[in-house]
Amino acid sequence: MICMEYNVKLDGFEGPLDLLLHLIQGLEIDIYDIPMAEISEQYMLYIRAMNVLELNVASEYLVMAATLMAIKSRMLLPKHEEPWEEDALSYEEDPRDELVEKLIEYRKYKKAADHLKDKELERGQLFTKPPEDLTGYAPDETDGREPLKVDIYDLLGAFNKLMRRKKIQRPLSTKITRQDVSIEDRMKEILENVKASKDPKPFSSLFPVAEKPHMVVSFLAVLELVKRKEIWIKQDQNFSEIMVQTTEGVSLVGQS
Amino acid sequence: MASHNVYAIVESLLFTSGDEGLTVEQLMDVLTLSEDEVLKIMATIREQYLQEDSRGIQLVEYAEKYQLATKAGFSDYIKQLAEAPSPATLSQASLETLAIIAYRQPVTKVAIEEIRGVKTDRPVQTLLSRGLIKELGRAEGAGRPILYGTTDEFLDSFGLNNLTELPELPESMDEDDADQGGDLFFESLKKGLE
Amino acid sequence: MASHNVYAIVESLLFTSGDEGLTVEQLMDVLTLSEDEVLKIMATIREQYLQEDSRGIQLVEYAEKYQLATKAGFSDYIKQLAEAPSPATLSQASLETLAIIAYRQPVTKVAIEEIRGVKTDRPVQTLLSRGLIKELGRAEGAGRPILYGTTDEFLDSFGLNNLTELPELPESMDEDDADQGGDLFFESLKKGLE
Repeated sequence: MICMEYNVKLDGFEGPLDLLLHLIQGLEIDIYDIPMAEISEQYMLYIRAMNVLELNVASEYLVMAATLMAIKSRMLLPKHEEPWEEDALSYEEDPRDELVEKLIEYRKYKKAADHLKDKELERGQLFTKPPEDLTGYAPDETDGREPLKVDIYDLLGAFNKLMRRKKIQRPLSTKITRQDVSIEDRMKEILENVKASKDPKPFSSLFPVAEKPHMVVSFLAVLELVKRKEIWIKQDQNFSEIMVQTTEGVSLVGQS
Repeated sequence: MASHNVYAIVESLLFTSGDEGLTVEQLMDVLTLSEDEVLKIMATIREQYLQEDSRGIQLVEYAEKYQLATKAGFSDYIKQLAEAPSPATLSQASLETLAIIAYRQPVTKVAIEEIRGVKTDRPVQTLLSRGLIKELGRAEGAGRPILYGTTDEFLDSFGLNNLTELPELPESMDEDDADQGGDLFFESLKKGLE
Repeated sequence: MASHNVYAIVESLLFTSGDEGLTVEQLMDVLTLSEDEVLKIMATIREQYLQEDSRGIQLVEYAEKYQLATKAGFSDYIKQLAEAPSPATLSQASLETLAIIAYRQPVTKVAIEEIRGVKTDRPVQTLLSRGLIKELGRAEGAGRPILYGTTDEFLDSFGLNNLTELPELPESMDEDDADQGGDLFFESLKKGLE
């Protein structure tokens, strides 16, 4: 139980930088003046907890742990005795500089990501419609077969657009177009269909309508037909196409 | 319901439902209004669209369903738009259709239209004459509809060696798709029987 | 042109082209008007849609294309029709990666990983397959790593007209950014180790 809770929250961090930002936030410390001892301790607590819970600690977290330790020990080293420019020097050579810079850089994009998320949600509130089919109007887009100036990203982009739109459309359309087919009717259809050819038919061909209710009814109809020994279902080997044929066909083959 | 203008709500609903259209019952549901009230609203909207010269769309009623359509007078402009030269690229409609065929082949036009939610005659025609798709045979079942798949020309145009090089779709999309197509058939079955 | 109201023509064209959208150039072509004239007409139309309470749709401009979309306030009604579709939003990892690419493009995966401090293969894969980013070419130097950038579909998905509409990167940091990332973890961690 506890384990699950940890698991969920581990997913909440996007890496060692994210974790560090969180710790800094939690400890209410100044990002420009991080107390290394404290932050290292907290960080190691976290890593140890992950180990105790036998969670896979990604290598990035371990590298960061080593980095923190290194910075901590460098901070403990006595400073050079150069009193006249100590301030400037110690500022420039603060062993934390690089880490702080990274944290700040990362935090910038983390915030930008939050903003993008808002934009995405906002945009998700608006719905569009697909382009009309202009069949009958234009000549094809095709004449003069020059090479297409489209690439795979155009294809993926178009598909993404479709999927965004479809979120709204699909349920709408099934709701409207649903036609209740009875299992009895579907059994008759399937049996006729299967009997129509002497060769076995692929199982998947028994689901011509890509709609859940119709598919479910079709499946139940197939089960019922199998139970009544009106059709046979066979599969030559694992993962090969499941084939369906009438029992008549099978007995004929058996006899010959 | 509250503060929103009922005509605006109806327009947004009509707009999103596209070719599928909306039945009186659906409108009654969403608006929580009686049939008479809905009919009255629809009559008003129809009038408004017709009356206003600055409107290019109208309310039509096919097969007991309301939908929006462009007014008749504008077909010349739409034709011009369709004819505008864009020879070297594909329209959004064609790209969508091609994507569906590439990922779902062999697939019928009805299945494509089911996914896209609109008629897809022209995109299929375009893709055929471009040599990007071809007929693979015919599906079983009523009408034995034509099955479409992509061609070598398609692979060429998109710089692919074979279909396995198509980028994998994100999982969320796969799920969406499975619902339509039946790859995850047993998933749907389970849901259906619950 | 003649007798038809130009606003009505534009509306019919916008309706027809759906989420493929229309460029200024296309509108100039069909309407045989100058760019300025078209821009003025579009601004007027945008205002009209927004002003009129009885309108449920609006004119938006994403990726430098005009398209019609429902007004924001109506999503609740639309969702009722659609049985609550869940918006498939991107994961935090993908959003961070996308943010870095959007602001830093063209950018290599190594540079992204440098900023995030973690491996970023999967987010990049997801973004590619969603068509939100694309390969822009290859960087000079060792290994000639791939450079990534955002696509028009990115702009459309996030409601942006162009990249300049991205808000400025926050340079100086206010300290009170509400980080809800892992308080629960931290809490339970403390408890667990006490």
